[in-house]
Amino acid sequence: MHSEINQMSIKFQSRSNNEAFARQAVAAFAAQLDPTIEEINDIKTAVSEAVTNCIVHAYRDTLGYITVAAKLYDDGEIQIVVRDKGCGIADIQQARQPMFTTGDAGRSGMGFTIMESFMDRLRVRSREGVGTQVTMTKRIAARLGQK
Amino acid sequence: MHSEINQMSIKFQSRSNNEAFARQAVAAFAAQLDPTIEEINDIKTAVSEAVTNCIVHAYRDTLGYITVAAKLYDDGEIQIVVRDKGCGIADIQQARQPMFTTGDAGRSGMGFTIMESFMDRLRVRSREGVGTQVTMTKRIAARLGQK
Amino acid sequence: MKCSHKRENCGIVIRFNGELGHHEAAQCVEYLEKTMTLYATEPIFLDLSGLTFMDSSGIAVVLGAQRNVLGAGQTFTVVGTPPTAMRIFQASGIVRRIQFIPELPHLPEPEDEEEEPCTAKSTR
Amino acid sequence: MKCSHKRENCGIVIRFNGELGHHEAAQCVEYLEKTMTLYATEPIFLDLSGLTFMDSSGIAVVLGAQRNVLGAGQTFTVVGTPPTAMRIFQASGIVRRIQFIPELPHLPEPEDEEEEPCTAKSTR
Ligand SMILES: Nc1ncnc2c1ncn2[C@@H]1O[C@H](COP(=O)(O)OP(=O)(O)O)[C@@H](O)[C@H]1O
Ligand SMILES: Nc1ncnc2c1ncn2[C@@H]1O[C@H](COP(=O)(O)OP(=O)(O)O)[C@@H](O)[C@H]1O
Repeated sequence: MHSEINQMSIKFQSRSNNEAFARQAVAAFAAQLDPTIEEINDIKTAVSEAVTNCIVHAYRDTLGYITVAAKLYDDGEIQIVVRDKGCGIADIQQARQPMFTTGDAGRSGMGFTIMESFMDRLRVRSREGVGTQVTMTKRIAARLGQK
Repeated sequence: MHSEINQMSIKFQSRSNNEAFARQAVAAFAAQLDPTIEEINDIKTAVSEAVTNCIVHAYRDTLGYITVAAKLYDDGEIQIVVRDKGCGIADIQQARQPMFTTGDAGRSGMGFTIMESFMDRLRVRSREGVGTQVTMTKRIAARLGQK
Repeated sequence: MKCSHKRENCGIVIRFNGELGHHEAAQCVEYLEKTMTLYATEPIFLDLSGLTFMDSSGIAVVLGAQRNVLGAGQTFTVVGTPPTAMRIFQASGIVRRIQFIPELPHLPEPEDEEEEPCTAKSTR
Repeated sequence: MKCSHKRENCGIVIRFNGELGHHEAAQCVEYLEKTMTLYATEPIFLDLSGLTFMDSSGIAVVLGAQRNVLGAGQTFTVVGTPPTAMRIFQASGIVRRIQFIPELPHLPEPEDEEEEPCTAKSTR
């Protein structure tokens, strides 16, 4: 089975002090799947990477809105979609390479690589001048004593 | 001065297991004002009351959407708006009386009273059959060492 | 939210750990009723010191427990209520009808039979 | 995020406490640079055991610190990296260029001058 059991979305401005809010909000929602601390950390990290990308790259010199939507499924899967209406990505394949970055010295080019390795699946859709949508899913293993 | 410095909104279904998500998300956002633990508890409590009301009263036998929007101001104020499109409140003055409830034995009729006493201001707007909007504000005192 | 209970010198101590809002209230009510029925003649203490959050849903939980009291030695006392939760109980006025104490009564070991005021009524 | 530093037997230990994401990174970079300049001839340890969260922003922070090394006895070592953060460092490959150790080296008190391998180079 793979039916949706819950969903939420959050919307906020591309200010860097909202990164902590975004990852904590998603973590609070994901807690419904009774994840381990490690699984929660993985999710927070992936969300942080995706949201930071919107702030640093998509809206580099401007202020825009970011939405993060999450859905929970009855098989323990969480799907997270991070969306911006920023500059977009010209070459997605290149952008997803480890170490590739168009950012400054503070960026390592490892964001997409981390999202990929901390989540089960990563899909990136983008159009230059329109925006970017990053979809990540992760299956939380059922644990003994799970309600 | 009283200028807005940040804002966010969250939207979720009227399921009771989203109450914890809602209050934790608002708490994570309010943390930007560097509140004390007590102030954060006050905010979580007030949000919990307002969100529970949407779940138990507004959408009593149905599933609907709840939005919680928050704004931060440069004088340390946080404004929280909780909105539903549920049944609405016929007599707001009566509803705000301590101990007044149309709920079951699990409800004490103290929700609005708690919101009022834990926040600085409470405004309730409602139309039967259209929905209810609860606006609460609280000023977080500047503390020594605040950034 | 985790509910648990344990026999102490003073009676049966029920503990709630975690967040107690509307979502968790039903589970708490059920646990209290089950446990109070099981120990129908013993003093019952509800230890709230492990609560990290509570809203007005806690009022009905505590009131319901008070209504569960089955007579014959059973008493109901709330222990270790955190400050924010205490303000909620105070606003509701139930602090006038239910006993709230900061800590479990420190009773001597069960061997010292002379001084057991707290469990006195529960011997049968 | 709180940055602090302290002199220990093995050198200067800089500690980061809290969450380290992009928002906090600039503050960390600045603190590292300032502190490493202040103690230009001493071994520098960056203690990450107090991090409750870190994302890829931590990579550039650590790489930048490594570039700060001023020579003459100054070395840079990362200590106590939490598991999730370690996986990020590993993915980035910088574990091959920077020393990561689980704990601060346990050195004898400064009096025992014979055995101080860690601070040996920093005496001048
Ligand atoms: N939301 C986005 N909008 C526009 N460009 C993006 C976005 N996310 C990623 N990119 C592009 O992809 C590159 C690689 O991203 P990433 O792997 O996360 O590393 P980093 O953020 O460290 O640069 C970025 O440098 C940027 O050019
Ligand atoms: N969002 C809402 N939609 C419809 N009715 C509401 C809503 N919020 C409150 N009410 C009404 O106001 C009454 C008092 O609410 P409150 O003081 O929060 O106490 P309680 O939730 O315990 O009943 C409720 O019993 C209900 O009739």
